[in-house]
Amino acid sequence: MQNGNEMESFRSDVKAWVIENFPASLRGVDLAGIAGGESGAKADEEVKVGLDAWRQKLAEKGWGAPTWPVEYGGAGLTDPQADIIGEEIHNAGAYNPIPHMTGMGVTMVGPTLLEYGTAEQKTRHLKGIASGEIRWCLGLSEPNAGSDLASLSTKAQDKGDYFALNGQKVWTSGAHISQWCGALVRTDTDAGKRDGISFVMLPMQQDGVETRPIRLISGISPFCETYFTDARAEKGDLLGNLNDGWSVVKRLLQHERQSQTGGRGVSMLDSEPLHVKAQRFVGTDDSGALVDKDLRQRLVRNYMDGTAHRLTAQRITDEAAGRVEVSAAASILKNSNTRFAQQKAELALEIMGSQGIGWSGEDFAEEELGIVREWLSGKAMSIYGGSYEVQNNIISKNVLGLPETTQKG
Amino acid sequence: MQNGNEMESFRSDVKAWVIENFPASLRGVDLAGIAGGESGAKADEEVKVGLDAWRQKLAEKGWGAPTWPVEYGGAGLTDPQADIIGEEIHNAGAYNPIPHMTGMGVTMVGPTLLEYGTAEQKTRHLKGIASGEIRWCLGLSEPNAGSDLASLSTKAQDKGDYFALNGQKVWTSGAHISQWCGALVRTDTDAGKRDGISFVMLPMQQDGVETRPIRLISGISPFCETYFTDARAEKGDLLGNLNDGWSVVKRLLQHERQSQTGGRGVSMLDSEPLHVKAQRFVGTDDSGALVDKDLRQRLVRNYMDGTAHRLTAQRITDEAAGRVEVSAAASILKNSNTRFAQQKAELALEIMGSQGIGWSGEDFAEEELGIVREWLSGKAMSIYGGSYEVQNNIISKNVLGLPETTQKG
Amino acid sequence: MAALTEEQSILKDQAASWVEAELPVQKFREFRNSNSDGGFDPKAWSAMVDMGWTGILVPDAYGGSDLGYLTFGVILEQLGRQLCASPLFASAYVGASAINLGGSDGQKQQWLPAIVDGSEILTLAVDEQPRHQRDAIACAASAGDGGYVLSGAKTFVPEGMSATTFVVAAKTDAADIELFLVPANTAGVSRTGMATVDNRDYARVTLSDVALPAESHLGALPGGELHEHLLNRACAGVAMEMLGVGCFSFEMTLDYLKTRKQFGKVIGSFQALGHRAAELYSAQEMARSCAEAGVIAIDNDADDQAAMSALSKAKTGEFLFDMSNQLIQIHGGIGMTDDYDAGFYLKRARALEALYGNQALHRDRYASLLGF
Amino acid sequence: MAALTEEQSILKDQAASWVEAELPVQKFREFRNSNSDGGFDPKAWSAMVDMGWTGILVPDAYGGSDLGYLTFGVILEQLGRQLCASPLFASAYVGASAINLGGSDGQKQQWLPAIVDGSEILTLAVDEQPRHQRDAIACAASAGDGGYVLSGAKTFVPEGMSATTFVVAAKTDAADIELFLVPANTAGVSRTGMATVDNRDYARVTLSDVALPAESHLGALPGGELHEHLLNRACAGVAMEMLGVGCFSFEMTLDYLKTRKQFGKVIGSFQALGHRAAELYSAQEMARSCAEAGVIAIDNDADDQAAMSALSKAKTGEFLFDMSNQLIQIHGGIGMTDDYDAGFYLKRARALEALYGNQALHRDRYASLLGF
Repeated sequence: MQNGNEMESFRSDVKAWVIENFPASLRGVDLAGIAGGESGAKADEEVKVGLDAWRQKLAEKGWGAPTWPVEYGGAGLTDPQADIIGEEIHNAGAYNPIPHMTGMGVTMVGPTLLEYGTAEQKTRHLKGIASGEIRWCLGLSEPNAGSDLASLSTKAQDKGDYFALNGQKVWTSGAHISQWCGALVRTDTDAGKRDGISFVMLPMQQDGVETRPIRLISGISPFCETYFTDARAEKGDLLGNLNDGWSVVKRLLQHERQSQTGGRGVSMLDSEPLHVKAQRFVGTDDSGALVDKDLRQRLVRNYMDGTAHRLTAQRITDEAAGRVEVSAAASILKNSNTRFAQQKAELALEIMGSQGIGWSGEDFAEEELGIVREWLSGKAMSIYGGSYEVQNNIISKNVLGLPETTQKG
Repeated sequence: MQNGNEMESFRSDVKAWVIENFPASLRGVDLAGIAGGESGAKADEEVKVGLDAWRQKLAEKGWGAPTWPVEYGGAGLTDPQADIIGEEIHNAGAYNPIPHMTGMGVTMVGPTLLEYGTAEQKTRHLKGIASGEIRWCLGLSEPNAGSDLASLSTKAQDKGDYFALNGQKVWTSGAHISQWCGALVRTDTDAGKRDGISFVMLPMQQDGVETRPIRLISGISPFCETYFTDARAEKGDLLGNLNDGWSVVKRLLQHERQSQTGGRGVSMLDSEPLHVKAQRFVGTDDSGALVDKDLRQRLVRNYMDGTAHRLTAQRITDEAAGRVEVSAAASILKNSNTRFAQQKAELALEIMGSQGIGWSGEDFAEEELGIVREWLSGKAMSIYGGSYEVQNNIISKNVLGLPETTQKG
Repeated sequence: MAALTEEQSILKDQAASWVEAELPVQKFREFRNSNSDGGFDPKAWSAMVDMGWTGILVPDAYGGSDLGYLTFGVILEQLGRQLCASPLFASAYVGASAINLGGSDGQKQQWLPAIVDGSEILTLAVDEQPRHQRDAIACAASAGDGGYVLSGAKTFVPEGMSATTFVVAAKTDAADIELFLVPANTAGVSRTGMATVDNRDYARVTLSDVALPAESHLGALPGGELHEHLLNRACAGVAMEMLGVGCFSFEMTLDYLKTRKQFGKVIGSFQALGHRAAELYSAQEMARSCAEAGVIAIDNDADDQAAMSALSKAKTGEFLFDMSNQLIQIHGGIGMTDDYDAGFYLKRARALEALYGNQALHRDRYASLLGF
Repeated sequence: MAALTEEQSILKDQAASWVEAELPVQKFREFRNSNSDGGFDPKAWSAMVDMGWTGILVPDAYGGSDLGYLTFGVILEQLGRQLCASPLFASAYVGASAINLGGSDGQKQQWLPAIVDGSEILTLAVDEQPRHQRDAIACAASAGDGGYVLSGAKTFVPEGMSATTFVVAAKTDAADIELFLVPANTAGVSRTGMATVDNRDYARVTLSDVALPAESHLGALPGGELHEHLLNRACAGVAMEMLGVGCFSFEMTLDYLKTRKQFGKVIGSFQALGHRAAELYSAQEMARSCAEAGVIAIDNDADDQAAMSALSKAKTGEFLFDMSNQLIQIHGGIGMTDDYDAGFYLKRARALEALYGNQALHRDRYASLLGF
């Protein structure tokens, strides 16, 4: 790690660059929604032009994926330096759209490619991700698989140069707007459940691929059902060894868990601290305390849970010795973050009273409607990316060394 | 069921009788402690004489076990009538010592004898219980058995007229002061775990029986380790069929669960409602509400839990159709009562602040020390008589029809 | 559940089978998909009238059956199970209660038969803020011209677009809360629909110098007392509906636990889920006891009916909150999709939680009523 | 745990192995069985002095090592693991903090070396009621005769029978809270021991017209500020001890889950218990972060040190409450017996919970400090 002075000077350079380069036209715009390809997000021409210019500037610096090697479109920086970039972009009221613009690219596919990919694969795929130009989705879950990922049945048949894929995936995030897909497929039907699986990459714009958005309870459709009918994946786009896809996907899911352990995103829930919202909706007594003491008590518990989570995430990062292995820590942090965030959304709803059951129309502020939608979307946090229960299994078995669940009891 | 008028006239008869017969010398005395044989309970001569006279009067009416047949020392009354007797004794500030004086006799052994016993066994054993003269203990659990009762290893060898018992029991409540014991023993070592078990009754005052009180965290010793060394149980005291003891004990445990679903007992925790204690220790604001709002919120939740439990117990009794089978309801009620009562004890402790960590001495009122001891003893509620976890297994399997726990997940 | 008389049992069974056959949640989905602004199916509503449900709280003399609150509650529970949308609760439960408690003989004669035959749809207009507070009434009723003039605004009025007459809580010149019957077509009354997560009919209602005759005032009880009694009844009724929403959610979840397989086993065989189901079942049984105790206390005119009403709303709220979250969690991905019904139950759960005061409000009330 | 310097790490490892070897919980049991009225093992105490623990918060100039609060906290955590009884916390942590914060150069010169060499045992005497409330001080300090006269009574004074000098919080004539150093042998001071569940040394202390010289007053900071700062430090220290109690309870439980068999399997293989262990482990990690953040905030003289102190006491309290109950529950019958150590941990847990304010008090403080 660099020493303090170097880091401070790095920080001030970053800060200056961001202030100089972030286009004024993008200030205050919900870039997360636009970059994420959300159906509701609107962008006028000026914003589109500004966003593309800003993306290019970031890409030139390698700041779409700052820790990746320069040769693959990154900036070859350390994790603390990457954190500083994130913080200074945030502090300047700016936003780095690249991770969002690439779907699963920056957070999951890229790191896994760096580890498992051949030099040729890295050269071919990573730059498009780091620059924010290529959006990736992942075809992992299948109907009737859920948490039991390994029971998948999508088949990839060896056709010489390429594999022909047939089967159905669900919960493919952003499949309808992605250019590439990383898919877990069965390449040996005779092998055991976790053997005989491979990980292939394939372009989405081809005849054999069809996507159908799934409408969620929140009213949005970020996920698709994806159908493969003789879809073509080149042999050169097999990631990792044939029939060793389970190792690849395990690593991929670790990256997913890490990316879900509480990173900051733009959220309507954060547009105003809960206690300020409560002061507005509920009112305060002479001492300045909320009049609804029952709510206040649950609010302070939630604040404490949030702080405990953040402190723990920070502590685990700080622990040089790494006593708790990364994946284990990630399971704890995913659950603590999920609990905190879901509780927070419920509290926001409660604070707003009937205003918290608004769905549309002028009776409800945009922020209020956003919170309701986020409350609903957020129920998925404890389901996707390793459910709450699966994380507890992992902690129980991998961290605590307890045996697998047995009969009876 | 009798009609309302008959019941009211029965009630006023009971009331008059109790007021006339309850000795003045017993008023305000902790009869539960004395009747239960608690080591700390003291009784002077006058109390002893009064208690014995009162016991005899109750026994003559058959009110030690009012629902048992008259020929076995009961009064042949209905459950509602028995409830009325209990209520009127309570309302008069009196106390029925007989159930406590018989250890497990009235609540568990008697009802099981009525169901499984031969006429000869009933005649021989029940009157001594109903009159409060014979105290019973139960030898069920063993070291290394715990919730897994059926893995017991105490052996009963067939010696012609009698069985010779060898082995060790634990958690035998009041074994050191009991005259009789009902013991679960292995009579066929080749049979399956739950087969080859029998239920025998044996006198405790014999050479082959040794008891050693277990000191608990609360400082009291209501339980013993009980050692059998060629202890003698007559063949005529085999309850139920040979090797069919598991049926007997299952029924016995149902009676136990029912007796633990929230019956009133004398408790220091009840000497003052929690909110009154809180008003005394914590203080109130101008509106009369407790100043510690966080405590108040948890107090009201506990009150609501207690009321919900009582309403549910009542509702299940009222349900003529008995939609929920008795044993299932008992599992729910045992857990709800346990949760409520343990929470209540914790709240009492919290309310008292450091006064709630008193152990002895003049710095602490008798009531305060009693609450601390009850808080500690009460931790057993979720362990004995079918642990919290075992009750949840029963609900999950027997009530909800979910399959037994399986591998993985 | 609570012991019912034969008559009550028959009504309950009739309601259960009718709701399942005629108004299953699928109907609610069709209704939602039609993009209608709240409201209800007029055919279903007239069937309810025909079955006599609108008269359950109405004395025989006015054309009802006077079967009481437990009976009505049992019907609300059945409706809750399938998320039925109808003005039954607003009009025949809350509205009829208002007239019963606060109406003169003449007012009863005028309104009760019309509630029973469905020609009038009443609803209580009380809230002016998004968070329910019983006494936070700014709507003003000034005496004048042998009658009253009402001015103010109400929000989240249930069945507000369907109602023919509002029961409006307003403050008099003497700062007392009094209730007034305000026909929706009175000059100065306007309303707009509100689009909520649970697709029920809610409205904002504005009252601008609405002139009312003297007989619009419900004066048989002092207004504050009437207001309290009415809201206690309303809460106990909502609790019964919430019970139905929660019980059906539990049953959906239990079914799923028994049929959904993961890792080669039905997921209900995983002990952590089995125990969770056991806890939810226990909570359901406690909630049922409290909900039923709420309506029974009203039927018995019990001394503690205010506390029991608070208990019923708070404890069913607690159960339904946990149950609706576990409904989604245990169903996993499928529970997140709009094609599955789970989301409807979650949304309805939160809407009912907010109606007439949430858990926190009722815990506070309960403690205050018990004196601490 | 938090990143430690090399010196801190060495001290921590030394403390861990010394406590396990020299003061395991078995020693606490022997001490309890000896029926001694609180107090401590003088040999163990002088070993702590020799290891330099009494000087961790004391500047070099006064004979200490000035290693700070995190370092001291790490030692308290180790002591907490084995329920060690000693005046280390009362004297060398709270007492030394009082002198550091509120003492003049002369007072520092007089008291700090004596704390370091163990010849003086200080303790804070603040509570007058069984429930801790920072400002509920009735003990009066009247100015007079070039000094002060103190009158009042203190209760639950930790290490109150062993202390040689009390740091007494009293209200001046101007109703300010100020702290005074009161040697236990001053005329008018009397004390009696209190027998508590956790067999620690607590005392009631009575002050009857205790005449003190002017230099008994700790005046380097305004008294109210000193009082606040001192109690914030005390809470963060207790949190570290509670962390140790909780972590050892967790480890005992985890061992039991791995070795105890029921139904032919180790009980840790039952998923409901495996998940419970996972939840407790997560809670332990959160508690550790909060406890360490409390002492680190003091070392950094952070702006939010008051809030972090409240957080540390509240969150370790929450973990320890659940953990101590599960310690008994998961051990089952054996956990209920006095022969097993689990009960000691449960009892100590509740004693520490009450000390310097329980979870509720610190949640309230936290919310107030955050402005709501």
